[in-house]
Amino acid sequence: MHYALCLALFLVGLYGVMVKRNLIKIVIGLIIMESAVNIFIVMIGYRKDGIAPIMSKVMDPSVFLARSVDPVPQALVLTAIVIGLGVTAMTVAIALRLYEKYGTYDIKEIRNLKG
Amino acid sequence: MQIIPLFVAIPLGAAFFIPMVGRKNPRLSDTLANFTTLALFIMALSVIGKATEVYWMGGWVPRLGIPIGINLVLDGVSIFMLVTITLISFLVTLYSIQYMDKFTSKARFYSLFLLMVAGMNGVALTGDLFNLYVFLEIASISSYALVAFGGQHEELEASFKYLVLGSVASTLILLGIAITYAMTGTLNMAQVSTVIGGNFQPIHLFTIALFIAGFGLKAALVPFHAWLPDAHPSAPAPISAMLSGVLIKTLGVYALARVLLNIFGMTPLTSYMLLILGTISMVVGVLLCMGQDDLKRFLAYSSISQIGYIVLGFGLGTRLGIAAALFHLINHAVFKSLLFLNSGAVEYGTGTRDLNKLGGLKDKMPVTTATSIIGSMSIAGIPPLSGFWSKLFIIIACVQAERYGFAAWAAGVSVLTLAAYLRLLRRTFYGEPGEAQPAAKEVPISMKLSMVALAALCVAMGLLWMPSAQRTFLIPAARVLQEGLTYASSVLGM
Amino acid sequence: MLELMGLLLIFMVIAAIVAIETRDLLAAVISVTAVGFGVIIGFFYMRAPDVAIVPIVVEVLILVILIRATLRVGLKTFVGNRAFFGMMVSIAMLMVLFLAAIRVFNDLPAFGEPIMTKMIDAPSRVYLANGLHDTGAANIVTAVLLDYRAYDTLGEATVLFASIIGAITIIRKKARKKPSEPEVEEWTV
Amino acid sequence: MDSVTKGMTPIVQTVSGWVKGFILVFGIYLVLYGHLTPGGGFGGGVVVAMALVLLVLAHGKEEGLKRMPMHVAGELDSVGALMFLVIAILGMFAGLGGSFFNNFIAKAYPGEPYTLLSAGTIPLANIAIALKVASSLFVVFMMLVLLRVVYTEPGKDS
Repeated sequence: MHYALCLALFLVGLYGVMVKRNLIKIVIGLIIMESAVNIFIVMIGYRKDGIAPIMSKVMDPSVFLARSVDPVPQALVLTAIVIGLGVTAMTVAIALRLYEKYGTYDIKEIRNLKG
Repeated sequence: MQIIPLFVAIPLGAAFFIPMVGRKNPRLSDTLANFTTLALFIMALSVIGKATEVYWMGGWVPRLGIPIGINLVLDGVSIFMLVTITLISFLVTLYSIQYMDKFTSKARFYSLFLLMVAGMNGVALTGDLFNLYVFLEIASISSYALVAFGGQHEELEASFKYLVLGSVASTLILLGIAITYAMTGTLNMAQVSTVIGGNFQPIHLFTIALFIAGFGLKAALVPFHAWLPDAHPSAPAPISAMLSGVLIKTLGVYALARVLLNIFGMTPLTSYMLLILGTISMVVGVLLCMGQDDLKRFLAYSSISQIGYIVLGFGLGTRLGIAAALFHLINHAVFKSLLFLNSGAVEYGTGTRDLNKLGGLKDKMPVTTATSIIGSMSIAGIPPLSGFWSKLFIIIACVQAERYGFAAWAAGVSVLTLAAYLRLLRRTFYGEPGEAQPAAKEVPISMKLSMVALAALCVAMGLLWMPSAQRTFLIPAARVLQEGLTYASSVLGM
Repeated sequence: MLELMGLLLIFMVIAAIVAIETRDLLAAVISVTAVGFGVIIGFFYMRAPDVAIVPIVVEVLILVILIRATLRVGLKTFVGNRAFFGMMVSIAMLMVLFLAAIRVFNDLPAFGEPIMTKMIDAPSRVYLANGLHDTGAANIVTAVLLDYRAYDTLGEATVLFASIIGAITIIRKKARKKPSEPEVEEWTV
Repeated sequence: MDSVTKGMTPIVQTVSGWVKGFILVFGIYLVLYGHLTPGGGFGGGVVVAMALVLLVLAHGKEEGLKRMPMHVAGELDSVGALMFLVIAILGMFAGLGGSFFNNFIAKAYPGEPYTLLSAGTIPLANIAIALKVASSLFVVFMMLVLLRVVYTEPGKDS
């Protein structure tokens, strides 16, 4: 159920990328796809009634092992977020330059190349 | 072996360093970049023939058989890919010294270029799924920027298209990796492979489909090829050579082969899927390439077709098929980068790459003409050039695996390729002098050097199929992929 | 309490649909930020405080960038979709993907029971049990990020570096020159 | 957009002057104690970058660029990345059997847990990453947000 909703979010983003004609909408679609994957990754590491994977002096290590959520997905998602930021920055840079050249964000008017 | 991480660390260090010093001193960045790629090439040559070696990052060796760190695996295929990547990147940086004088910000060009090389080396070496994704993104992001390097209308447009499709591909791959982690609890390729153990549930097929779509987009296999004919021609010529020559192969074909063959294990279904995808790419690519008027678009479509051959060879799954596919991979890297560098030389000498305006260049540009003929004949499969041997062995492998239909397609496409390239040569170098012919001039020395070196390799590469070279270079690589699931035990040492 | 997470996801899907379908620019950009903040709330809910700090700032930055990218050029509304036929094909494809995925997602471990609780030799268990002793970092996420999997983090820093250099390169005003001209170095801002 | 080049009203400028110090200190705290509490190089780095962004927004582009010129930010970006790489490479030389990203300090001198110096190279790596992330985000902000986008007519293309 939860995973299916996550996938729905992913597909909404993919729909935006595939169908929309506006460059900014395509960027928005990409951001939504990335958000969906990020939350999916953290969800697969979540443990019901878990605690954050940070040790403290008062905690018994075995209790910590039995209750903490999975730390690996959290490390992965941090990497994925920064990668997503890099991709977004670059996409917007190209979109801005395209605007300078064509005076529009509409992909139909930009289409010079045959594809 | 301490040399293994240096394949990534050296280009990264150079890429971080060059923008700091190259700003004031452009010639220093030329020297540094060429020295770096040359060093990498020598390092890659020095590891040929070594036995499989696993390097655990940070000294985190497996504890009680559980891989807790990230590992780099230097096995036959990795060595093969490293040699291909570093060879082409060295010759391309040599070519760039004078070609890139047409553009500003040369230091940043080299920085992005070396980041791309570091990313590809990282992909070739890694033994960890998420790490594969990270280095794939390094290589992809720098290639998006390099495609837009010229800053003109078409470059930006092609780069945007490439970026959007490339990001969709990366996200699909990341989703596939996340599902794999959710099912197996680990990211280490060897451990994933042992946990799955060839025991497929529907969700594994779904994951495989995600990986095929993602890596297929990166490799520009036919239903996913829309970005390639825009992106590869728009980039500066050295970058086109890198993209068509090695990038699509490392990020697409190699990564796909690793994931499908070494992690999930080849099944009849995946094998058939690869065969079909390969054949469609082969046929559609060559048909589309015949109608092109732009020299570089022609070459780009032809790349799709040749990638089809490689995927077809992998799809067969036999030792001969995989070895022939790898052989074709390195051959294609050499002659396609040669042809793209030639197209850059034509553009440099005449200022256009429109085939309707070219023609009769053979007297004005003798070196470019001679090297182009060698490259074209090699890709078209004329004996005794390298392309002939690799195509021949792919066809033989098809016959041996009793896939006669695919063998016929491969042979037919190779005839069409020959026709297309003969026409290309006539329209560019022979025939009536075009309107761009009078002003044409031969290119400077560094560009000539790198084209001649690649042409010589085209001739010499056929020797790789000689028994002794085959034993040390091709067969170990093919064995790793063909013996699929033994990868896990050789990495984890069980 | 898992229902809360479900509600949050439903909210995010709705916000995403609004972001994609609305014709008003500002509404679209704000809705996509709402999706982003949904992700952040999800991170806090799922005990990932480490991860939640970075996207707060990243979301704000993306919001500002997008608003500038569009308002700056005085463009307030969007025009429609690609051709009708292509749109229908895309929707059909996505529906097939969705139905296939729903079928196979039953194989995943249930939400709230990560695989490491069942897999006895999952690396995560090693990190949780020995992380403090091995690395000296009490924050196990940092231990994974900067010690066990530090190589990934190097890659991540490199991605950021590549995208910055790439964006600077793309933004520069003058890209071509004659081979004989000397190198010009400019920062566009 | 006048406010971008000239800055905002004196009220905003005064308040942001007080606040930015706190933000900066908070960012540095996140970086240094990243191995003990939530935070770390990335979280801390973005917070430090936001302090700089606040400066630019309140006092205007000119003032901001005077404090932190673009080419300096670009060079700090490279320095941060190089520092991280050097920390990784130093691990290869530390003693016998060293390897890339070896946490050589923590292995040679294990510190008292839950203190600043407990985690060897991790705080150093956090500092390098924070430097890199802060300067990167500052460059992105200046470039994409303050860039003047003007549509050039066809034919006048440079």
